[in-house]
Order: sequence, then structure tokens, then C-alpha cells
Amino acid sequence: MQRIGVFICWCGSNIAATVDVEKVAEVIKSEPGVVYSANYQYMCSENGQQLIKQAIKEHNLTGIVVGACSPRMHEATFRKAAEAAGLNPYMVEIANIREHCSWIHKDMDEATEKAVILVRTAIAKVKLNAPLTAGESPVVKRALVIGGGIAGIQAALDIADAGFEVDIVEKNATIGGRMAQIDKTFPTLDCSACILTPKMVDCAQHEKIDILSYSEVEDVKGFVGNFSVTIRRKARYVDETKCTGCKICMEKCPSKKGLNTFNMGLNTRPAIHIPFAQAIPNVAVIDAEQCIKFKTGKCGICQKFCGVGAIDYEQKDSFIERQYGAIVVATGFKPIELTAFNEYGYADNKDVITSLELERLMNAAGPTNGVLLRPSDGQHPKVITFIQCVGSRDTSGCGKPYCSKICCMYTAKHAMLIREKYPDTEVHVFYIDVRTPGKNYDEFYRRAVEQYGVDYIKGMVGKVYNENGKLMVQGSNLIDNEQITIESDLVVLAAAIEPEPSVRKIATLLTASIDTNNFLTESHAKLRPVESPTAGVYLAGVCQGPKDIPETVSQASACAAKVIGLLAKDKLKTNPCVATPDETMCNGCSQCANVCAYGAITYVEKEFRLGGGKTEIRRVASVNPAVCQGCGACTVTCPSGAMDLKGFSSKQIMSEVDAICKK
Amino acid sequence: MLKIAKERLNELYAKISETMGLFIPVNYAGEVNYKVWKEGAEVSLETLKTVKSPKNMFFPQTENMMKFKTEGKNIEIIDVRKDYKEEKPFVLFGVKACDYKAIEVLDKVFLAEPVDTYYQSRREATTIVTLACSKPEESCFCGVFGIDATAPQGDVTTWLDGEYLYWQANTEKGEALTALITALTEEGGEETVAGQRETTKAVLENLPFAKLDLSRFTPENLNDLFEAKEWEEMSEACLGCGTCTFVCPTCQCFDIRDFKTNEGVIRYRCWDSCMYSDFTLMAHGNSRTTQMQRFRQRFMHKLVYYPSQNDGLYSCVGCGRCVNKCPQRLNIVKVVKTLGGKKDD
Amino acid sequence: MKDVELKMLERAKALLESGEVARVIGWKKGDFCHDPSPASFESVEELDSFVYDYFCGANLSKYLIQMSKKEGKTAVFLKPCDSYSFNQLVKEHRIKRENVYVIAVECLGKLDIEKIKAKGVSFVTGVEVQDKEVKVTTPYGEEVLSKPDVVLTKCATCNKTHQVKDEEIILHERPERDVNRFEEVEKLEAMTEDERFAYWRAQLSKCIRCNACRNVCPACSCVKCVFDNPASGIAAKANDDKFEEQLFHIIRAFHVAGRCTDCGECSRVCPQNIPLHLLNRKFIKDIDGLYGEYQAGETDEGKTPLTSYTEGDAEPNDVFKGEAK
Amino acid sequence: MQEVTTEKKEFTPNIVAFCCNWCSYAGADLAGSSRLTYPANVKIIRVPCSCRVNPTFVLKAFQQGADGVILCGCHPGDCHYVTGNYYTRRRMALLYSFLNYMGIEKERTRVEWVSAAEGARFSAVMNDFVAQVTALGENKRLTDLRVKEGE
Amino acid sequence: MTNEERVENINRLSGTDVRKCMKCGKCSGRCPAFKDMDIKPHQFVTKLGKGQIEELLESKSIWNCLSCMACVERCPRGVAPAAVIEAVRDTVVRMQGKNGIKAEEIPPIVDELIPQQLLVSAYRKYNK
Repeated sequence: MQRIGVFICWCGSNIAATVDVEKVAEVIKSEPGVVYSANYQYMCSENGQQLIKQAIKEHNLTGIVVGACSPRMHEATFRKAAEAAGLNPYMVEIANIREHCSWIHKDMDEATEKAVILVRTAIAKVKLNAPLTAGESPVVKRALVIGGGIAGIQAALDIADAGFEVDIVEKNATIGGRMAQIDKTFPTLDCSACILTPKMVDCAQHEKIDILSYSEVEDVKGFVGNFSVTIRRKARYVDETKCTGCKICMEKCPSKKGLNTFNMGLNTRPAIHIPFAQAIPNVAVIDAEQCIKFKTGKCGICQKFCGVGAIDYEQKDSFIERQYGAIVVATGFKPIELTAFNEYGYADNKDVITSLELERLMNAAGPTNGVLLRPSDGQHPKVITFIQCVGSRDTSGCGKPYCSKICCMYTAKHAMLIREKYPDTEVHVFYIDVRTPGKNYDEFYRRAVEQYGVDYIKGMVGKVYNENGKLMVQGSNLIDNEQITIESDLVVLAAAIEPEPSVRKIATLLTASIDTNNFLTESHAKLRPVESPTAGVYLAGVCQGPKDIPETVSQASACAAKVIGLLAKDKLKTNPCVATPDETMCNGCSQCANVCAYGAITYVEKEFRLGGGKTEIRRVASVNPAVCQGCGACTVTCPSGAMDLKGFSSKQIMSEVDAICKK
Repeated sequence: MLKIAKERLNELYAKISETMGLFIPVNYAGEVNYKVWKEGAEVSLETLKTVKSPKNMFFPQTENMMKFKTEGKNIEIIDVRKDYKEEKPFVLFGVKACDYKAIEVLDKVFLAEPVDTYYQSRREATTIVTLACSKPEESCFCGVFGIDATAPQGDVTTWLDGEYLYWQANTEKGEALTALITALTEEGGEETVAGQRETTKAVLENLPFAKLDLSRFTPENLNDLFEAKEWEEMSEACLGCGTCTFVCPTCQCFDIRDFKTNEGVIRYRCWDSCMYSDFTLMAHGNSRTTQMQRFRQRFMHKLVYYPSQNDGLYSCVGCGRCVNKCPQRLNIVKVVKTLGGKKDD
Repeated sequence: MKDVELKMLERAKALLESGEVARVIGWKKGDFCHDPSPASFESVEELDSFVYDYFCGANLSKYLIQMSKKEGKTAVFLKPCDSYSFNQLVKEHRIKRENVYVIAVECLGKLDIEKIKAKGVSFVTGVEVQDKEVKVTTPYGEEVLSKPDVVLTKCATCNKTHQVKDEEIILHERPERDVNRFEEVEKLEAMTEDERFAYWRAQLSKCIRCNACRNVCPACSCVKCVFDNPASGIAAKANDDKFEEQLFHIIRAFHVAGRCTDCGECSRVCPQNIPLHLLNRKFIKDIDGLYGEYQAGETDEGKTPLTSYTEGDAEPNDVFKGEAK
Repeated sequence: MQEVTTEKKEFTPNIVAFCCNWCSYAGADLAGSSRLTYPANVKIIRVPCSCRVNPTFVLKAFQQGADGVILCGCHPGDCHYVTGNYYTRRRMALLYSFLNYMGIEKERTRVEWVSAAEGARFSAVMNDFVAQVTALGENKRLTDLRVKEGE
Repeated sequence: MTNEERVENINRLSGTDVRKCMKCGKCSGRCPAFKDMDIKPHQFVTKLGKGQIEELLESKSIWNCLSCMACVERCPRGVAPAAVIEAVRDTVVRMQGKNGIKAEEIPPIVDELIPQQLLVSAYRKYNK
């Protein structure tokens, strides 16, 4: 006989304000099988858990139902509590009476009635629960970091420092990412390269870190602790082990008209090149589309001049497969395309630039060697207008609905740096709001206004047009209720940022969820902000949401801590809620294997007794519980119902249906 | 003897329906089965064999036995069968001789102690109007069981030809029903009926199965029959479906199942078939593990076990439904022929 | 037809005599000319009762699930429609192909004795089929019926060809026909929801839950059917309530969706003549329309439409769009 | 039994919503934490993936008297289990079309893809579906009369 | 009509949700008729939001708006200031008892020199 205990949580007033929790606990007492029912302010608190533990022991409970918040929140908490009291943790069911009830209903009677039904439904299910035991799987003590920007670098260094092997897969020819392109960092105005490049070098020199640059993740199999990842090493046509980074090839290359992507296309570079001076690895790469040798079959000058014989035009993409215990995704961002914003004339005017382009124009290693010259005529701009929120907070469909978070601060930085370096320059900033939460951030912004005299205009720009070689920026000044036009030499757009598009493919490979803006979804917005819902996958940097460098570095280190925690274990408990076939009913038809995304199902021949002393050999399905992820696709494909899912069995779900329909 | 003009039959049905339920062969969705007569129903008395036999009227395919009403932890048990009383009398109209005989077979089961109150109540409430056969078909073999298809029993016996339905009451119930409908009747028809019987008898005697020999199916031969090696071969093509059982007028096995409702649980019974693989499933397992055993059981029961317990009354009436309806054309005739032999041979 | 039967008999004898096969699956004479039963023949003597005629409509492929497990090879005569079921069963690892010797036999359409009887012709003692006419012999004389009127429903729209054979016995070519097997489905689709509901209610209310449709179905080859399994939560034998038949037939149709070869046995065996094939054909028609033409049993390998997908598949809510209400 | 006379109240349908754990259930949670209301007659059953939902469950719900059944999963392509919802999509497209073929009102059944981020959409979808089923009235065609047998 | 009803009516006519406005002023930044407006496009949105429509009803701006829809086109939040202005304009026209223009009335008053856009605008303006 089942002995069920029911615990109704008030969640302070979160539940109790709309659900009569005492009534629910009282009504439930008369449910068949229920021997104990209680309510308490905070079930998840230490006292609440104690209440549960005590009741389990005192009343010999065989299963418990907690009417509380979403199981996504505290299922694990209550399972642990049950386990501590000697009850199998899978004999716990949660009735979600907060998110699915008290928070969405206003009428107390209605919400209370629904809460009772939800609790009854959970009771119906828990009665059919079976004690489950988690299996174990070994942990490969190596981590993969996808993306070699500051997030990836920081995560890799922290993991490696803890003594675990780390591979960084970077799709570009060098690690460094966006931070390498930035001139100075707010709010301290440190030189970005000065603080980043030492970390890049650390990576290169770390004995535990293997940098796989110019590489992409091709396929991911397996599961937490046991990922098997295929990595495509793109052909760079230069032998990485031989190239010394002497750059002679770059000097000799006759095809020098390639757009320098590192400099945002503001100048050119040779077909064979090292992206920038401090690149890691400091190894050249050939742009095959630009290279004369590849286009015509003739040339081969770089090969001739290479002193170490590193040039290899025959190189092909190669694939390596490696095993990892954990994966950190740190794929970063890119500024959005501005083609939809023709009001700012970005496509038509060379002197309308993005902020990232301005970073390169102001960088000592940039196309102008750090002298701010406007792209059209190489003149010093005298009037510079910044436009904020270009494509951010835009629900019209052209841009992104979210705030890109970093623009306010970097625009203040740019304005400040320009005013400092070129005091004769007039700087205007059109803004909607200035958002500066963060340590020393608002002080920084105020310094731009108060100390450097940057002209902040509350209002938005309606159009930018070219009149006699001048950029006319027409916008509103809401404080004065005026429409103003500023004659500018240079217009800088604070373009919204979006996740690097390749993240979609990676998310699919990792079966990690992604939101409508292509940001990877964290497991819990507050409590598990660096973990993907897919076990063993962690998120660092802008791939998870807009953030600045300090936040990115913090998140990367947090990721590393999680990864280290995982890799420090020798064995992992596996999810016991896996598919399991009833062999006596299995037809061996192979339909289930056809829909299994994990290849968890195989078939074996087994002998069965038929009665009357007869036996029969039949082909039956067999599930590898370490590989099965418990989706249940196979259970529906199985016509005989031989395949069932532990923890979500057909009978359990049907009993829930019954309970809901029962009036 | 009375007669009713064919074109006035609808009036007859309407008259009966005024005070009683009338179950009669009706063509519905392309098939003829016993149904409650309603204005506009497409009555088909000419149909020799309804798909389902009229046993359905006394022993429906599904009926509730008891209810468990649950409220919280309390369970109230309601025995819906105990004091069951059919409230409205009803007339079962157009029953053929074989099906009427089948009711006799069922009576021995359901009216013996412990009496099935549902069955008893319905039997008592029913007036059976039989209809003589005039056009038997090749699958008919009621004669083998001593049934006269041209003069069935029942509370009222009727005969049908192109013009009239001839009516003869046999019992008190029959007389009562006759009294109800006298306005529609006229006297006469004895000669026509006698003539029809003669013609039909001649056809019956020459039916292909008329001379089936049942003499081997005796309790003495039980073991030999049981062990006969032919069962294996005879049952090989059997699909294990319940068609033969469910169309059979004498099969009376049922299963008891529970059904969950909003109020609690309904315990009901429903026809079961000995051809089903779970028929004899018990807690310990299943005593019949092969289709051969199930197949054998069905025919041994009809031809040996049942007669041996019921004064030689066979539990087959030769209606031939299984002959027509078995998907793979297996049937009792093939069994009798294989294990029994023909009188003439 | 007689020539085909003789040839089949000759081959069956030869195969049994040579010991190449341990048994032959075919049809056995009944009491009338119209009631042959499927049977297995293990010796030349047993073949005395062998028959192949216009009433051999039964699909023999399902018997091979058990037969192919027996000692020695089993020879089987497969009509075109049966061959799809055979392939599907091989695909699902239910038949051991290597244990079966398949003889593809000619089929020009089989007759339905119930349809002949419905024409008022009883006591049929023989039939002769010529092109589009069926000459029926009875003790009372001869009747000539139109063949399309009295063929089995499954044969009326059949254009199937043999998909698997180790040898073939085909003496007369069957002409290609221009038939639309979805005509009846389309008619139903064109009805209103209410009309369709009324139609299926009337049809399914006849169901007596005898399970003949399921037990004859080559796709319903489960070791244990969910409806017989008390643990499935939907086990039932009852028929009288209106929901049960619906549940049974919907689930059954869904379970065989993508696997049903449209062999039509369900409708052939239904004692109440419920047009069960129209349920399966709806699935087939939808699958063809939504995911591209697919014929189950055309090959003995590959995935079924329900165990495969494309990224651009139709949305469930959209399948009703552009359709009559 | 005694309350029959008071049963004049407006028809409120009973809706069973199957939600996958990773997207739609989380979407429902988000609707909750965003306080986006939808009628209380929607009750959610958590399943690991929409592909866990057997057509039997849908029919079972109707049998037991549900007036509408809605199935929610991750958007195609975003399935936590990679391909689960692709199978769901085919199964349910065929099942729902089939149910309609049998005369079951197509408005009673629905499939919606709701991501974990779409709390607002979850709420909107539920409001819409409830309105749709309410307009349709009680499920009479696919319910088991025995279930509703009042005593 | 009470003030409240009128506010509701303008909201309905405009078909725009003024609460979506994040007060960036891009509409007014883009407006080609800005200088001729006593109440600026963005103010139409904010004032309607506050229910301060008396000022709007008396505003000259409603006659100076070109209905060029630039503000609608540029609004990052999908708010349509021009639609609000138009709704106010319609309200005023109705209050004057001049309710609408019919399609069949247009041909006789058409001057070939009238720009097409004006016609479209007028039709939109007077036909609600």
C-alpha cells in the first residue's frame, strides 16, 4: 500500500496570496493513498526540508508530492531531501502550483481548485513512480572550449590551471576575438591589446592547452562526461609546425588587395597573411579566394621565399576526433548588418562608420596607425556625431529587441578619447537613455560630459544625409523640443550586437537550446546562469547574452569553475529516466532505433519460454542507459507499447490525464 | 391462424412499439442486425442471417455489473445487477428456428443456479416472435441438430411470403401479443403455410451439410477426439480472432473488466472469445498456450463437453454464421467432417 | 486460372519432393467452391487438396512470421498485394527472408462471395471468369455478373505488382488499369465534419470487436497487442460504448500508419463489412500528400514516413488549410 | 446529483496541455513568472519531449472528457533531443488530420511550438485555444459516455 | 462623447499602442514638417498616452502633418505617430460634422495636377 505525503508550499505570499494553501492541504488529506498532508511557508528552506524529512521517517512515506514552484526550480532540492530521509529520490513529484497556477490566476477559488487538481495529478503520478537508481558513466578529463575570444581564453586558462587538458577551437586564424580589435577598454581606458595579448601568449605556452585555430566543430556525439567531437581543421595552406611567423611571405605576396577583416575592411592585406602582429598562433594563412596561385595555378612566390618550406598548396581540410568531458561555448558576437537602416546612410557614406570601425581607426596598430582620420578623405574630422541604439531596443523588425548593453559605455569612451586627443573636435552623442550600471561606470560617463564636454543630446536621429560633402545629421532634441541638424564630418553608429551566426549550428550539434535572438539559453536565469540545459555544456560571453569584458571574464571563470567541478569527478551519475523495453512484448521491428537520435538502441536475439516447454528465439531491443537521454521518441514509435520511459511511463502520463479530466 | 398483409407490417411494428420495445432485424449502415424499431427503420425480415445473433438482446455484448463510487478514501459499492428488473416488456421479432434453439442453449447456462438476473429478467420480459425459413442457403445445417426451420417454436410463430405474414400464437404471451394487434389481422393462411413448409423442407433435405454425422461426438470418445492429430492442421490457419464466437448464437463466455470513470470505477462484463490468447489467462499463467488448444476447446465444447452436461443438447444450432464469416473459412462443419464423417459415407 | 493452379501444384510437388523446401504455404479446398482456407502442405500427398482459384483472396504473408522460424525452408505463393506485406515484414525483422522461398503468382483479382450472394445468387457451385464477366453456376442455372461488381473491395482499385520473388508463375498478364484508390477517401474528405462523423459513427457502431481486422493484418504482428495488454492502460474487449470502437480503430490505424501496405485484408474479413481500409487509406493519402509518395512494402529496407522527417515538414495546424470544412 | 439544477453555468472547457520539459514547460513557467494569465481550465502535463506524447494519450484525454488537447514542444530545429519534435510534427499532423477525417472537430486539437523564451506566446496560445474550444462547446464525439456517467 | 471615450476612440482609430513608445524622439527627428508643428510628432504619442487630448485637438500640427509616414517607417518600436495624428485629425473633422468622403465623390474633384500621394492621403484622412 502506498503511503503518500503531500507538502504544500506557500512560497511566502507567492502561492498563498492566490491559492488557499491550507485548504489544498486539507482537501488532499482525503485522497486515497495520502497519509500525511502539510503546508509551510517555504518548503525549499532548511526548515521546510526538515519537515519533509521528518514526515518521511515518522509516517513511513513511500512517495511524496510537493506542491510548490516549478520542478525546474526545486525538484532537485526536494529529491535530495527525500534521499536524505531514506526515500528514493525518484519517489518525489512536484505539483507546479506557482508558475502554473498562483502566478497566472487571480481568482482565489479558481486557483485553489486548480491547485487541488494539480496536486491530485501529481499524486496519481507518484503512485506509479518506481524507485530509480542513477547509473554511472566515466568522465573524460579534458575540456573543449569553442571560441578563442577573451571568454574562451579565460575559461581555458582557468581550467588548464586546475590541471585539466583543454582544447580551444577557434574558427579564425588566430585567437583573440573581438577584444583584440578594441583599442581601449572602459572604464579604466587600459589598452585592450596590453591586457589581452599576455593571456593569448599564456594560452599558447600552457602545457595543458591545445589551440586549434582555423578550425570548426563539425560533429558532436555523446553526452556529459563523454562527448566525442569531430573538429574540422581548415586548410590554411601553411604548415603550422614549420611557419615561424617571419612575415616574408606577406611582403613578397603580389596579391595585396584583400580586405583586412581584422581592421573591419578599412584597409587591405596580402593573400597570405598573419591577421595581426600579436596573433596566436603566429602563423600565416592563405586566403585561397584571393591567392593568385589558387586562382590561376601560377605564382607560388610565397613558397619560393619561405625559408622553412612551410607553404603547402596541397593542404586539405582534415578532421580530428577527440573526447571531452565538458564543453564551453564562447562563440561571441558580431555587430549587426546595418543594411536595413538606410536612414543613417551607412552604405552610402564612407564617413558613416560603426563603433568597431572607429576602434580600428583609433588603434595604433590600425589602418591609420592610431591617428583619427576620416575614411573618405583622410582628413581630421572636426565634428563627430555618435548615434546610440542603432538597431538595439528595436521591435520594428529591423533590429534587435534587446539592449546591447555595451554601447553606452564604449560611446562615452570614444567621445572621451577623441576629446582628449583632439580637443578641437566637437563631439555630439544622440541618446535615448544612457545606461551605466556598473562599478565606476556612471562616473565614467559623467566625466565624458563634465570633464570632456561631450554634447549629449536626448533624442534620436531621423536621418543622415550628405550635403556638399558634409554629413547632415537631423534629429530631435527632446529636452528643447527642437529638431536639430548637426553638420558633421564623421558619424559613428553604435550598432547592436548579435550572437556570432555560427552559434546556431553549434547549438544544434550540442542540442543546446537557443532563444529567438540566437542567444544560447542558460539553464536558469539566476541560479544556473553559466550552464546550458544540456548537461556538460557551459556558456561564456556574449553567446549567452550581451555583456562587456569584465562580465565576460567573470562568466568565463565561472564556467571554468563548473567545468573543473565536473572534470574533478571520476564518475558521473546518469539520468535514470531512460527508455526501457519490455522484452516479452518487443517485436524487434527496429522502428525505435530509427527514431533514436543518440543511437542508444541495439538489438539482440534472446530465447523466450512459450509455455508447454517450448521456447522461441526472438530479436528484441536493448537500450544503453548511459547513452539514452530519455526523450521518449521510441516509446511512441513502438506499436506494441513494449518500449516505455522510466519516470514518464505511459501509465503515469495516462494517470495524469485521468486525474486532470476527473471533475 | 392469422395473417397480416405485408404492406401493413409497419403498422404492426408501430402498434407493438407503442407499449413494448421491439427488436427486429434492421438494415443499418449496410448490415442487418437486431435493433430497436423506430419509425423509418429499414426492417429486413427476408434476411436469413443477421450478422449478430439475437442473443445480444438477452446477453448484450457489454453490460455493467457493479459500480464503485469513490469519494476521497470512501468507496461505495453499488450492485446494479442484484435487483435488476427489465422495466419495459419487449418483443423479439423474426427469430429464425436456429436462433430460437440457441436461446434454449443459453437458458441452460444463464437460468441455472446461480441465476443471471439480467438474463432472467429480460427473458421474462420478452415475447419471442419466430419466423420460419423459406430460403435456406448452402451454409445452413440446423436439420443436423433436429431443428425444423419451417416451424420454429416461440411465443408466436410466423411465416412470410410475398403477400402476407402468417401468424400463429403458441403461448399465453403470444396470445397477449396477438390480442394487441388483432385489428391488423385477418383469418386464414393454413394452406399457404403448409405448402411453403413442404417446399422448404425439400430444399433443407438437400442442403450440402444436411447429412453431417455427429455420432462420433460422444463423451465416450472424448479422449480420442481430444488427442486427434487433425486439430493441429485444422487450426493452422486460425487467426485467433473472435468472429466465430461473436456471431455465434450460442457462445456465452464473458470477461469481467473494470473501467475508470469520473465517479469511480465501473465493473462490467463483455463478451469474450475462447479463441483469444488471453482467454484462460490467470494469475499463474495461461493453461492454453497455443491457438490449436484454443481452437480445439471451442469445438470440443460445442460438440462434446456441453452435450455431455446437458442431456445431449449440442451447443451448435447449425445457423452457419461461422461458415460465412470466418475470415479464413475455418468452421465447425470442417471440424465435424474431419473428425466425424458423413452418414452416407 | 486452372492452368496457373496446375503449374503451382507442379512446382509445389517438385519443391517438396526435392526437399528444397520443408513445406509449402498455399490454399486448401473447402466445402464449397468459394471457401478455400490458407494451409501449409508438408508432403506431396497433402497437396491433393491444394487449390488456387478466384476465391483465394487471403494474404498468406503473415503466416510466415511463424513458418519462417520452423526447421527448413518454407515456400510461399504470394499474390502481388501479398508481396508488399511480405517485404514490410522482412523490413521489420519479423520474417527470416533466408528461410523463405517466394513464388510470385498471377492474380487477376479475387471474388467476394458475399458480394455475389448480395446479388441474390446463392448455392454457388462454380465460377468462370472472363475478362469483365463472371459466370456463376448454381443448381438453379447460370448467372452472369459483372466482374467489377463482385471482386473483393481490395481488388477493385489494385494496381500492385510483385515486389519480391524467387520465381514466378504468371501465365496471363494483368492489364494496367487507371484507378484512383483514394476516390472514396476524397468523397469523405469533401463531406462536412458532421457528415463524416455521422458516417463513421454508423459504420463503427457495427463493430463487434472480434479483432478479425487486427488479427489478419500483416502490420498488426505485435507479439502482444496493446489492446490485449492490461498494462497498456487501453486494454479492452468491450464494444458497446461508442468510444471503444473509435479508440480501437484510431489507434490501430495509427499504429500501422506508414507501414500499412493497403493489402485490404481488414475490410475483407470484417464480419460487419465496415470499410476499414478507408481508415488506413486516409493515412496513406495524407502521407503521400504531405511527405511525398510512399508505398509501404515496396522495399524491405529503409525508414517509414513516421520514423523519418524533413526540416520543412508541414505544420500540424496547417494540414487543414485549404480543405473543405 | 443534487446539484443538477444549479448547472446553468457557462461552459468552461477542460483542456489538457502536454508540454515538453525544455521549451514549452519552461515557456509556461515564464508565462507564470511574467504573470501572464490564461484560464485555469488549462492543465499542463510535463513530458520530457513532445515526442513522448503518444496519440493514445490524446485519445485517452478525450475519452476521459477533455474538451481540447494541445501539444506544445520546442520549435522545430530547437528540440533539446535534436530531432524529437520533428517526429511529433509528423505524428500529430497525421493524427489530427485523421481525427478530423473521422469527424472530430479540428478545433479541438492543436500543436504549438513554444520556446522557453516565449512566455507571452504561451499565454496567448492558451487564451486563444481556450476561446476556440469554448466556442466549439463540449466534446461529445470522442468522449466515453461511461466516464461522465453521473450517479 | 466624454474625454475618456474620445481618448479610447483615438487609440482605436490609430491602431497603435502608445505604451510601446520608449521616448527616443526619432519620429520628431525625422519629421520633414517639424518646424511647422506646434505639437511635435513624439508629443502626440506621449500626450495621447497621458490622455491630454484637448491640446492635440486644438493643435495646428494635425493640418501640417504630411502623412509621409516617415515617422512610422523610422520608429524602432513599431509605434505609428502619423496614425495618431491622423486619428486626432479625424476626430476633429467628425466633431465638425464633416464625416468622411466617399470613393465615388473623388473623380469630379480630381485635378490632374494634384499629386497622387495627396489623394491617397486625403482618402485615408477623410474616409475613416
